[in-house]
Amino acid sequence: MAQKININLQHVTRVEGHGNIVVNATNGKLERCEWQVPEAPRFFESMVRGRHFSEIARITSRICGICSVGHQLASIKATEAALGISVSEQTEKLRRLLKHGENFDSHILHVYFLVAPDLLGVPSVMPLAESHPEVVKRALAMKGLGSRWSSLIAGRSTHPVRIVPGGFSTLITEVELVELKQSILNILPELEATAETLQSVADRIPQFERKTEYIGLVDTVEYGLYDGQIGCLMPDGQKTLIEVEDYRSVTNEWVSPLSTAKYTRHQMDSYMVGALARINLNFQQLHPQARKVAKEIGFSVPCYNPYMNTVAQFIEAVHSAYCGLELIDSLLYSGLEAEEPPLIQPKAGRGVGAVDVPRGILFHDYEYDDTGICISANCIIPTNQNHANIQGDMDKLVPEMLQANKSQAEMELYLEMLVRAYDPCISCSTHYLNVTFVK
Amino acid sequence: MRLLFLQKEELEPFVSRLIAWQEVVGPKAKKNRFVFDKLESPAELRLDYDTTILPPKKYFFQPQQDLIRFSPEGFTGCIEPKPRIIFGVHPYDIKAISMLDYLFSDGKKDWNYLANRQAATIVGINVHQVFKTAFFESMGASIVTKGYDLFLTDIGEEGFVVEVATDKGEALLAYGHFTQVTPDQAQKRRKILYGQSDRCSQKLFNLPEEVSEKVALSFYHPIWEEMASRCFSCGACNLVCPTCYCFDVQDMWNLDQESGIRFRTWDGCLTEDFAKVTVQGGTENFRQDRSSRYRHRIMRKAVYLNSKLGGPACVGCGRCASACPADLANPVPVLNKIMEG
Amino acid sequence: MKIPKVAFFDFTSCEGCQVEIANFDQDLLKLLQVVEVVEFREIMKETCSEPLDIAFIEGSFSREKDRERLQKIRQRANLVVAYGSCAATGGINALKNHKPDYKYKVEVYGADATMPHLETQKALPISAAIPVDLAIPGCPVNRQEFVRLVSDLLHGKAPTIPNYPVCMECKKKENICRYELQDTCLGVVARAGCGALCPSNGIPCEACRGFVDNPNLDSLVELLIKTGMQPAYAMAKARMFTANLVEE
Amino acid sequence: MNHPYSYADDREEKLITTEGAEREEENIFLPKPARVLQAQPMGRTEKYFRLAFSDGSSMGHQPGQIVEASLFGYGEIPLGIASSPTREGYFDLLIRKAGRVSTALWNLEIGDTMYIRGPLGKGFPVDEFKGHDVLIVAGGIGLCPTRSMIEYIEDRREEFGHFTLFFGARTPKDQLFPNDLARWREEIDWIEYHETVDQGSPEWKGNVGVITTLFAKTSISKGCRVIICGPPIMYKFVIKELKKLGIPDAHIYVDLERRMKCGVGKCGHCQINGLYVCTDGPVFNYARIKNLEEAF
Ligand SMILES: Cc1cc2nc3c(=O)[nH]c(=O)nc-3n(C[C@H](O)[C@H](O)[C@H](O)COP(=O)(O)OP(=O)(O)OC[C@H]3O[C@@H](n4cnc5c(N)ncnc54)[C@H](O)[C@@H]3O)c2cc1C
Ligand code: SF4
Ligand code: SF4
Ligand code: SF4
Repeated sequence: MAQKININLQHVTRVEGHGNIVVNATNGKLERCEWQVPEAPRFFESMVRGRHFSEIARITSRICGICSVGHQLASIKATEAALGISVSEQTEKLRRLLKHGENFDSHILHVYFLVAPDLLGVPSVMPLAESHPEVVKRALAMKGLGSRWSSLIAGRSTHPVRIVPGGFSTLITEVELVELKQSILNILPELEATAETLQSVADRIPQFERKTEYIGLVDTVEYGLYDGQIGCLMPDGQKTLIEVEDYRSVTNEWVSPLSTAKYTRHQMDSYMVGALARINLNFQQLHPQARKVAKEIGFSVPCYNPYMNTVAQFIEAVHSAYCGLELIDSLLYSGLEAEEPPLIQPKAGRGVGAVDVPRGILFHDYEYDDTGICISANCIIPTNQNHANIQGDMDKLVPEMLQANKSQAEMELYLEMLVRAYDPCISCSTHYLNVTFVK
Repeated sequence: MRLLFLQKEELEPFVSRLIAWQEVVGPKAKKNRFVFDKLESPAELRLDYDTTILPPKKYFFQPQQDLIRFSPEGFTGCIEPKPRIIFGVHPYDIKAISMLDYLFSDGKKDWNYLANRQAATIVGINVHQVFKTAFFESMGASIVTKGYDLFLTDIGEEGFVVEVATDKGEALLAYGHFTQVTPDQAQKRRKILYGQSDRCSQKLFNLPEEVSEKVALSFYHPIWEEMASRCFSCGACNLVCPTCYCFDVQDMWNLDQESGIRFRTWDGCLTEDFAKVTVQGGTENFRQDRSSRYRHRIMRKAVYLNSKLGGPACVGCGRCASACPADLANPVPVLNKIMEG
Repeated sequence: MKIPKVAFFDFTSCEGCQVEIANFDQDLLKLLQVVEVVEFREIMKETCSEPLDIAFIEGSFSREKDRERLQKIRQRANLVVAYGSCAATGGINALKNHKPDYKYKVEVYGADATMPHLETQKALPISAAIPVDLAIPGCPVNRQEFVRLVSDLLHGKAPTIPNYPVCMECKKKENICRYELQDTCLGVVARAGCGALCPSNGIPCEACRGFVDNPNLDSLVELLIKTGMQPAYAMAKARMFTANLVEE
Repeated sequence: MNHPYSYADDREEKLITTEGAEREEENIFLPKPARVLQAQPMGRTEKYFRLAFSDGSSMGHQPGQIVEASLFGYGEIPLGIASSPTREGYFDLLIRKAGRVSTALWNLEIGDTMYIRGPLGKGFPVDEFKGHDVLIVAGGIGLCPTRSMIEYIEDRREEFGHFTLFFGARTPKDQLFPNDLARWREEIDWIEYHETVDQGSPEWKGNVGVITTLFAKTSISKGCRVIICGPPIMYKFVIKELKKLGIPDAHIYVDLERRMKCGVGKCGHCQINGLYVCTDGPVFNYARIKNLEEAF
């Protein structure tokens, strides 16, 4: 069938930041297929230069308002590594608890506000308030818990204020921990209901597979989120572990004239980071309740369908809720010590911090002079690492769809859903170039 | 005067029973400072405190206090006093509370303050440790003879001599085990309360009346400009002062955009817009310069309110001196300098 | 009151202010009863071309090519509200402004810095491109304040943003002053309205809401030096969120 | 050193016990609803309102007293009462659109409700004016509080001597109370009226110039009692003229304007040195405040 496809989706909606999809095809022949990122460049690495170590996390937090907890944690860990600061077990536990809070919060935001409308066949959550009020109420209740969770520990969920090198500037109280625990317990039925909803719409998730490399943190303590080594999983199941300090050997950034973003590649042309990568890498470390939910929904690893990232996110949300409960119990059991962050003597040094934020592995790397002033910085954001993979998926998906004689509308929807599945956080734009496109 | 005795080890059970009965607030440690806060257990009470960051006025004249709640159906006032025992108030703060009592009942009575004040029972305590910038001795605020319901004097290992001043104070006695006071204990009390007159590190070299007279004439003294050039107009000195009571009134709608509140919040005469009015075609600020605002505060403490209060509106707690980030709110060096010149 | 149509737009920013709006929890439903959201790219696919009662704009104006989009929004909207510090003052994005253009490019892109498509201009407030009816500072915006100011707008009352320093709110919260703890703090010059969130949580204020009308910056520098800060750094300290407001 | 002050000694009884209901009755922040009977724009940014308390009570004020007027959600502002207590069953206000609250009040129409606290403050001490010639110097919006006195004099004409009124506006368009002005211009038997504008217009046939130029148009007796009300800069010049005429300071009354938040002497905003404009004023005897540095 002769067909002319001309897709030009400017500023894809329901994603964080701005991205465009451009596809041209005539008579089933693909002429152009691009994932473009026209976000304005922001230059964070330059902005932190010349600033004091106590300010760095507060500046780099502003890279992204959605995963600002993760940015601050990665940033603080890098600074601590550079200045040789170690933190107490309690601080580490609280940070892990906080990390679960962010993971839960962000995944709920993505699953309910950004992806659910596609699965329920509406343009956004707004009409859902009429057609599916119970779903919206549930979404808001869960989102509410997510932001309260981080706020209780870190003072605020967007650009937290209590995370400082060496610990917390103000500690959550035991009373608040109990309150948090109760709130999580209250939300468990909502998670179950979400699992059911997800199961009922599972057939609307497109079937598409592309084998790629998966990269994420692999931790000995728990499912890789807060800490660990860089794990790289090849489609053949071969898994390598690389030290965080050597992150550059993994990310290998390069500038593509095709896109405004810096691309990354490791062992293959592209790799994927995020929930699907983590779950492929660490499935066995998931909380048993999360594995149970995975089984119920029919999710199993290895999974090569990028659309399933959303499902992986939901499974992680369940994981974080249960791990959160366990961490709270363990903190309450040992009792909260009234700790003050240590007084820090600046010294010259360099440090790297990695955290697996909701959208994938994140690296912050700083060098300080002996007065504690930052002299160089590098931040590699998950979404950057996914751009090449999104392009790779599109390159395989579009011809397949052309082959299957999909209509332009269907193609548009599937392409948008593909981008959304990655939950790209385009505003994390430290590395963006500003390319003028040839029309 | 009715005096009783409370043994040291009887303090905790006394406070415990009070807590079980009513809300009790008292000085608690906050890092290296102290604050009046709700006591959960008597162990939190720190009667050896030097001073608190905010004075107890916050319980009567809250930092933010609703005045009116309105809705399409109508409006109601919000005088909602809550019974409360304020345990461990220093003499200078007691004196300051008496001043506010007077100022809020002078002319038209402000029941939004007075009702809270009436609902409170005040238990005084002598000053253990003198705050680093305090000068209450110079302000005649080291001794109070009224303004409290009970007054405890810590006479050392033995315990406290307790003065019962009012019926409200009397009502507390049922919650503790009090004994008769011995002449020896009463004598110790006198010594501690009246016998110590040189504990503050800061002093005014003149009597407040003399200060008031001379400062009143120093409107154009160069010191105002000198001090105020570094002032941030941050109002911290106003807010921490136990005798400052200026406020702003604002209205706000609730989420439904129909109902809402009219409330008052603490304001400070050092802030830039305090005396600013909107006039035809713009604004006019009656105290435009930092120095005029700085002067206004010191004058208000040392001069302006004297006729109403019968003395200066400063009790020498020293809070402003320590709260000022630029280290220039302390009235003592300013007043002394004016007196010298 | 007729239910106003509102839309959200974003420019150079972290989108944290939008997230703060999503964090209203159940109150969001109450808000949706008093305003109709017709466009919000981050969470909605719907777009509309009708006139708007209020356009909320997040993010800085940092590329000339965004001007046209902004002008279009201005044409459609009865009121334009720049919300969040990026939109209100340029915010954190402006931290690059005082660095020579070539310098930040080289720092981030190394050898690629000469590529022609690296054009960006200074990060400026939205008001540098189009007239703005209200600018709400905050990084991110304070939800309560946001609602309050917008509620004033809806009632035709000019919104009030405090013109006193954060210290006022900090004292009301009975915090120990950072300076008493041998730390530094910009609360003395920063515009209040946040409820002194940072000092209340044990960290210094960084003036994310910008300054009061007449900040005593000379006194600030003197004070910072007194705390032991290097003079050069003391001068730069106040520039974190307010680079567009502090002269070189 | 024992404390030398007696501040609380005789004043402590003021803190009497009053229970809930009474307190609510005495709640100084609770306004009373008043209905708008007439509303008429005047000048360029002003609007005239005639109001009556919804409960039928009367204002019971002195000329020169003020009210706090509000609309819930918008806030509250001080306004001079523009009508005389001798005219019962209503009271008049004139509102200039200046900011948040005044604009919201300005928008009210007949039948709407305004919320009023008052009367507040001290008005003109009418008894001290009785039996004397009276001069009122009103600039711009300063005409509204003095209008209460003008009406009072009209209604009790026999109690006062010769009555002169100077009114200055920026331009002819800024003149207020056009009906009153028309009457005053014509009915010269009880009022000697002089007017001026800072800037004339082609239609304007009257005097052009600052308000002090009106002094040349008439003679003012030495025993005259004077009221001045207008923008801050006006006071200095008018007082200078009065000095030239040999009028003692104690016979001059000024009506002052300051920021106000409570109107009952608590909030501190209107303080001039030791005085509160809202309770000690807004009308002050010039002799009493002329040495207060912050008054002018
Ligand atoms: C004694 C007295 C009598 C007055 N009589 C009249 C009158 O008869 N008619 C009239 O139109 N205006 C009168 N005014 C001025 C009127 O009060 C102000 O125009 C009004 O307060 C401006 O408030 P706003 O909310 O509209 O302005 P905004 O600029 O929004 O002011 C915010 C708040 O600041 C305070 N404020 C600002 N300007 C003034 C001011 N000039 N005076 C007092 N408080 C102020 C108020 O509390 C006000 O609510 C009088 C003022 C005083 C002090
Ligand atoms: S002026 Fe200063 S010393 Fe005096 S009472 Fe107020 S805070 Fe205390
Ligand atoms: S505390 Fe100090 S800096 Fe702040 S207003 Fe008072 S005098 Fe000025
Ligand atoms: S901590 Fe900062 S905001 Fe608070 S009083 Fe001190 S300087 Fe002001």
